[in-house]
Amino acid sequence: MEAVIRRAKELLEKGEVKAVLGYAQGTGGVRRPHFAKRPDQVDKLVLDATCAQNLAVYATKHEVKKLGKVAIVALPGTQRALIQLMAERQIRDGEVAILAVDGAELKELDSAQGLEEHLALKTQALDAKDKAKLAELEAMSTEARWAYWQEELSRCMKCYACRNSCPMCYCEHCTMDCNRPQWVPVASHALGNLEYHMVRTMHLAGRCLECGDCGRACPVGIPVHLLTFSAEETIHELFGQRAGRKAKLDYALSTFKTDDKESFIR
Amino acid sequence: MAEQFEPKITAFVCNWCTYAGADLTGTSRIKYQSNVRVLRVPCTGRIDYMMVLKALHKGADGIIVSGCHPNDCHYTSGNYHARRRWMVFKKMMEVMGVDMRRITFSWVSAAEGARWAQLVNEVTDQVRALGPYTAFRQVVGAGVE
Amino acid sequence: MSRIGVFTCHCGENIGATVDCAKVAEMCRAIPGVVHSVDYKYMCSDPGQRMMQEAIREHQLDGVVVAACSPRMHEPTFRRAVSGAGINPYMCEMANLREHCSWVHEKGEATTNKAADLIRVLVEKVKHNEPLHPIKVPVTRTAMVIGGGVGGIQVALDIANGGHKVVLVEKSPSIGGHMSQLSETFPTLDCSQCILTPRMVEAAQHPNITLMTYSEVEKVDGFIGNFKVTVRKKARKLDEKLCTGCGLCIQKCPNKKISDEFNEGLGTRTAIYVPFPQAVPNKPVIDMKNCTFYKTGKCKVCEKMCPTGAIRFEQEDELVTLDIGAIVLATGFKLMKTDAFPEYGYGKHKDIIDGMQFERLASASGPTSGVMKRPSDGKEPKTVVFIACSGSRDRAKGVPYCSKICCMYTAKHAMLYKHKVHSGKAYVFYMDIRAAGKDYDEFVRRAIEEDEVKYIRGRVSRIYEEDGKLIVMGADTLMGGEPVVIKADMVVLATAVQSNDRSEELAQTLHVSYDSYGFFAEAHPKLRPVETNTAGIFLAGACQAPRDIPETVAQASGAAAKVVGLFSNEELTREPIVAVVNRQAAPVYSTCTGCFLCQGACPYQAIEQEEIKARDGQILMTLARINPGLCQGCGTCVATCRTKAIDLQGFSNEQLYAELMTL
Amino acid sequence: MANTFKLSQESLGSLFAALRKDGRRILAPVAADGRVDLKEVEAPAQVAADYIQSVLSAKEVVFPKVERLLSYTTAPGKVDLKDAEPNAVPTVLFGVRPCEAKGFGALDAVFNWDYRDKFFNARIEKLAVIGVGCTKADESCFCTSVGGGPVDTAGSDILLTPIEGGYLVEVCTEKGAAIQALAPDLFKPGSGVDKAAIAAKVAPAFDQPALTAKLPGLFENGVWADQSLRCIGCGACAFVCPTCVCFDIQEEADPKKGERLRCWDSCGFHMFTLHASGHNPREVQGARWRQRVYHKFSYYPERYDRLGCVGCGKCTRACPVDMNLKEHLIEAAGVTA
Repeated sequence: MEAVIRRAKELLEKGEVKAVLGYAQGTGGVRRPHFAKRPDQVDKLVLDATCAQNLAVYATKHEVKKLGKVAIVALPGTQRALIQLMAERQIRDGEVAILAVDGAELKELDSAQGLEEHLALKTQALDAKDKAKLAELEAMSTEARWAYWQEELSRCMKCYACRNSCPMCYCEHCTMDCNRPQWVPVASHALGNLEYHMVRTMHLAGRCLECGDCGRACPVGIPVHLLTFSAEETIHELFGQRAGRKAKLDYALSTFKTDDKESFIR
Repeated sequence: MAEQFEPKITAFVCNWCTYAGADLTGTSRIKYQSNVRVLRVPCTGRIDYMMVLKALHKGADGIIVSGCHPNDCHYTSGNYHARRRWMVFKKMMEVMGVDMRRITFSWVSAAEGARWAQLVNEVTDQVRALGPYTAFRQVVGAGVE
Repeated sequence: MSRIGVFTCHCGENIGATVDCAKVAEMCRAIPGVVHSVDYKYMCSDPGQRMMQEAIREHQLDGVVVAACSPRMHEPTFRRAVSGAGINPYMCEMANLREHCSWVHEKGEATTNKAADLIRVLVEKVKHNEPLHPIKVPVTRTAMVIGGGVGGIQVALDIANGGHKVVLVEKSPSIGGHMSQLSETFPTLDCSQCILTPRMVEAAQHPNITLMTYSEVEKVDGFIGNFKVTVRKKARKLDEKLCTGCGLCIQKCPNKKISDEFNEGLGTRTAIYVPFPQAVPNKPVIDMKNCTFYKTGKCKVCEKMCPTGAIRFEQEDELVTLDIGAIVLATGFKLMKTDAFPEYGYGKHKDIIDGMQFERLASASGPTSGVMKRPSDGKEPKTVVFIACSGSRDRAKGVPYCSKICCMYTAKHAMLYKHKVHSGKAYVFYMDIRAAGKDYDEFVRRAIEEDEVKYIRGRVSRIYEEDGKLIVMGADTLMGGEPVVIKADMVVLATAVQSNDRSEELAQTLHVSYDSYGFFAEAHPKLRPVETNTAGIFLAGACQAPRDIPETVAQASGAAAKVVGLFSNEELTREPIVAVVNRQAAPVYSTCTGCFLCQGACPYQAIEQEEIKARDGQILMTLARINPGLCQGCGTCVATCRTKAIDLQGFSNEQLYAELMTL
Repeated sequence: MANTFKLSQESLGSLFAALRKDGRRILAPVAADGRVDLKEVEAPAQVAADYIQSVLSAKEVVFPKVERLLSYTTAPGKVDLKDAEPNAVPTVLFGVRPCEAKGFGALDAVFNWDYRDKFFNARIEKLAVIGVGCTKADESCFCTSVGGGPVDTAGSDILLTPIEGGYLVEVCTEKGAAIQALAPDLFKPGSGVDKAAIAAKVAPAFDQPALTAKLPGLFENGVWADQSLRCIGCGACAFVCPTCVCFDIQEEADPKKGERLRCWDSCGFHMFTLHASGHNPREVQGARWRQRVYHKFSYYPERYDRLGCVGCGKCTRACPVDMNLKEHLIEAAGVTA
């Protein structure tokens, strides 16, 4: 924590970055993203177990890009997002300074290569609670799963908090906003919600960093992260690939192997 | 006697293998049930999963997605890409609780006229036995005041 | 509002007997946007087509659905017909009432309804059709052939004789390739050099052929008809124009003990050298790694000796960029080395050699002038064991495929040996004899029957040295696996044919696919064997898979025919069924995010980067662009694109959505 | 017209029964899965006892997230158009907070401004609000800064204020009186309760009239861009807001039929003001955030002579990145133009 603050101050004082993006104390004890643009704004930075948001979501924002080089306090999910964004050419190698935080360890990285090497040392596992919930869903009958998601999604109002909180949902014109043709209905009715979440899942399959921010962002508590987690795990099981690991694009759905194994195609 | 339920089957097929195979079914005068409506695309690689979702939206009780056997793609690898996409799509649909007995993926080559007829008949019979896909149909129109 | 005409064909009884065509025509009149709907006995007949054309004019139709047979049958016919009446051919779609309806269903209301459904779907599609125009791509009528072996030479000559310019690029100092190393060739036993050398000279002298030896392809941009190829001309350290090829420099070079690549390490050469006497061009190169001057800064004997002052120690590699319309890959193969065989001593026994080394031993121009001498002590080998399938068809060696040429050349080797050492004994260990080819099996029979080569069906498990002999431990599977031990003087391994060094790298440079063994992949294994899936790049010879000379030459002529065909027009015309990335007015530009996830999905490397620049030249964004010259229209990228930035003409999102909404 | 009574906790059940007997559904805050949502209830026991705010506002009752305006079918040569009739169910909204109750007024201002919206009016006419005053508040609340209060009666047909063993009842409107008339015996005379003592303490945070007065001068101020730097541009704030009223009209059709739908929309979305030309007058999130604040605190007062914010703090609680409206308004109020 102290190390992060010290370094953040230094970076700002030396003018190496225009802002440091980290976490600060928010309303009622929650943690919020915090942009420190001046050394005196650094003191607000907080780093503890309640910090969770994936800050990489800001790396592609026009408003943030305009600031110039930004240093980002990067928890593991943010690290994975940043490397994936580089692989998908949304940020340039070296465009952001990365203050990689893993537990008590702080490591400063400024290249995709360095980030890749750093990530190669890390393992990635789903939260036990999410794992259990996925297993529970898997154990349900098809009808029960359908009923479960219909019930959950009935609360969805397409506020797009899940989409906008996701660092990989950087598309300026989301497919939801593409209207020639309007594949997915705009309206937040049952079909619109179902198709939206199906498409969101498919779009993140092979690109989901399993940070869980989409689920955290949902104001009405729909566990939408389970959908993308399941898709990402499927990709890993089937093809051995994982998003957020490689500086060079390694997207499971734009490659193939001639011996990809399935058992359902007749 | 109650009228027999006639399922609505939508098929997405590639131009070079399955469509040509279905042409051969015709040229060979092999009969099959008439429930299926075929949509032709150049390659299975072109088949966006949105198309499958829209077919369900429009009340399809069963869906066939079919193209060239692996290694036979007219475009060399469109079907390989499609296969991966289907593998992930299928899992996503299962997680969502969609009844995947209603969606059949297959490879039918331009030489397999008889196989096309057999496939259509099998799918039609299976889906007829399952009955209308009410679970999905109920979603359409729901949530509007 | 669209003005669509629907023309329902009876196809005689073919449709008419099962589908109530008149009723279908009537049902179609009720579809919004359909202003004209008729049925007719034979729509594809002249009167049928004329009727359609008249209707188009009379009703000012802007779209047509022909409900008849399969579009795979008559789509071109009807598209031509509608364009004859002044509307764009791509405004015509066909509903398949015959193959997909009348021929496969029983007569009845359901079948008639299905026919109407099929038409309805396509009427909605046509409403979203857009006029499309054939894509014209200009063609630079100069070909590049990469690889100057027999395949490359043949391609170059065929194209050049077809009247087009060819640049023949060879990485080594001379053209000729492996064939120039061979002694005699199966199944005729004619001298390899004797048949090849005239071809080499012909290529060198052909007015349409430019030779670029000692050169390598560095970079390839562009697409069919319009490649920009950058070639690195490696420095020969010699002014080729001044050099007369007199050879004085070679004679006087003090550094004579360099292992000779052309002789597969069985002979030596100097630091300034030509690979072999018949080399084309007959101009030496300085081997910088071994040249005394480059090592010590002193010597320059060659420079002093050269009568024309052609030596250029300061010469550097040169990069040349060429405009090329088509490329033929003929980069050949390499043989697996003997050191890949632990069971045969890791290549440490000098008298265990590979097939190419045997060629050099047997060659009149080789290090022994064609006299059979074994490498270790120069003695005549009395017993020679040939082992076929050394490495080939062996998963453990990573080569599950058959190397194809070894059965034949092993028979040839055994035969040549017997011809040179009449009293000698030749044994061949083999797995199967694969001698399919004109006069091939007869050739093998001759080796066995006339030259008394002993063929043993079985594998050799181990070879070791004992008292100056190589003990070959084998088994004869035709004798129930009985052990066979042969004390040999020399062993020749018919090692596996492998893809050439750096073939993957070259494939990546050219954006062509390759298999897991590094062989270049053909566009279609049966129907497009000399094309790659990158339009405008073709294949000849063993760079695609193991091949012998006649096959290589045949494929070379095939590839040349493809190139000449491509060059027969100034422009290339392609069907406009291609993908496009949407473009919009500033500041939106496109829904493309520039993630380039689509790039990997394209089987044709047709997706390029395009920089969107502001007026001041600042790059605003880098977006995807589909090269219409390369795109084949499969649409895989379309389904991959998250923001629907890519669409496929002729099968667009709007069209397919409209079709689906009709169901 | 506030008439004051007392209602015991026990008799609340009877009131529910009476309302249901009268053919009204009762919607009330219900706690489940760590959230409080408005749901239909039958008995007071189902109602969340101790909560500050539900996640969503009650506006959905009168302004559903997706609402059919018309539908049509096509036949050869003709289109059969059908106006949708709102399915307005007599409803009692029980237990909502005074801030939320007040929110209906802000909706009414828009839906009955220059045009009487058939759908909204059909629903609100059949709606009665029984608010329950707040005895607790949190950091996000700022009703007292926007002219409201934890036990404010505005917007409620009946306002209940919790007291020992039951509620202080204020019957505020004729609709409230009608409810009272359904079970008059339950309403016992009562008065003399010090509401202020019971009410949650929500200290005024900023001077709203002063803020409203200075906003026009702050339009180009950098404060909006600064505050919104962490905004991710989702619509959570707008969708949970009791007063956000923006909607989008969508047509869903196939060749045979179609319908026109009214759907919630949000000025926070970048597509909201995107022109067909590609030009976007609110190109950056700062402009969109400013719009949100101005609409509520400048344009609303200017056009409807009331505020477009009730200080409920739902937006703050729903925001994935903790955009705290109160905090931001305090900051804006403190900015020197």
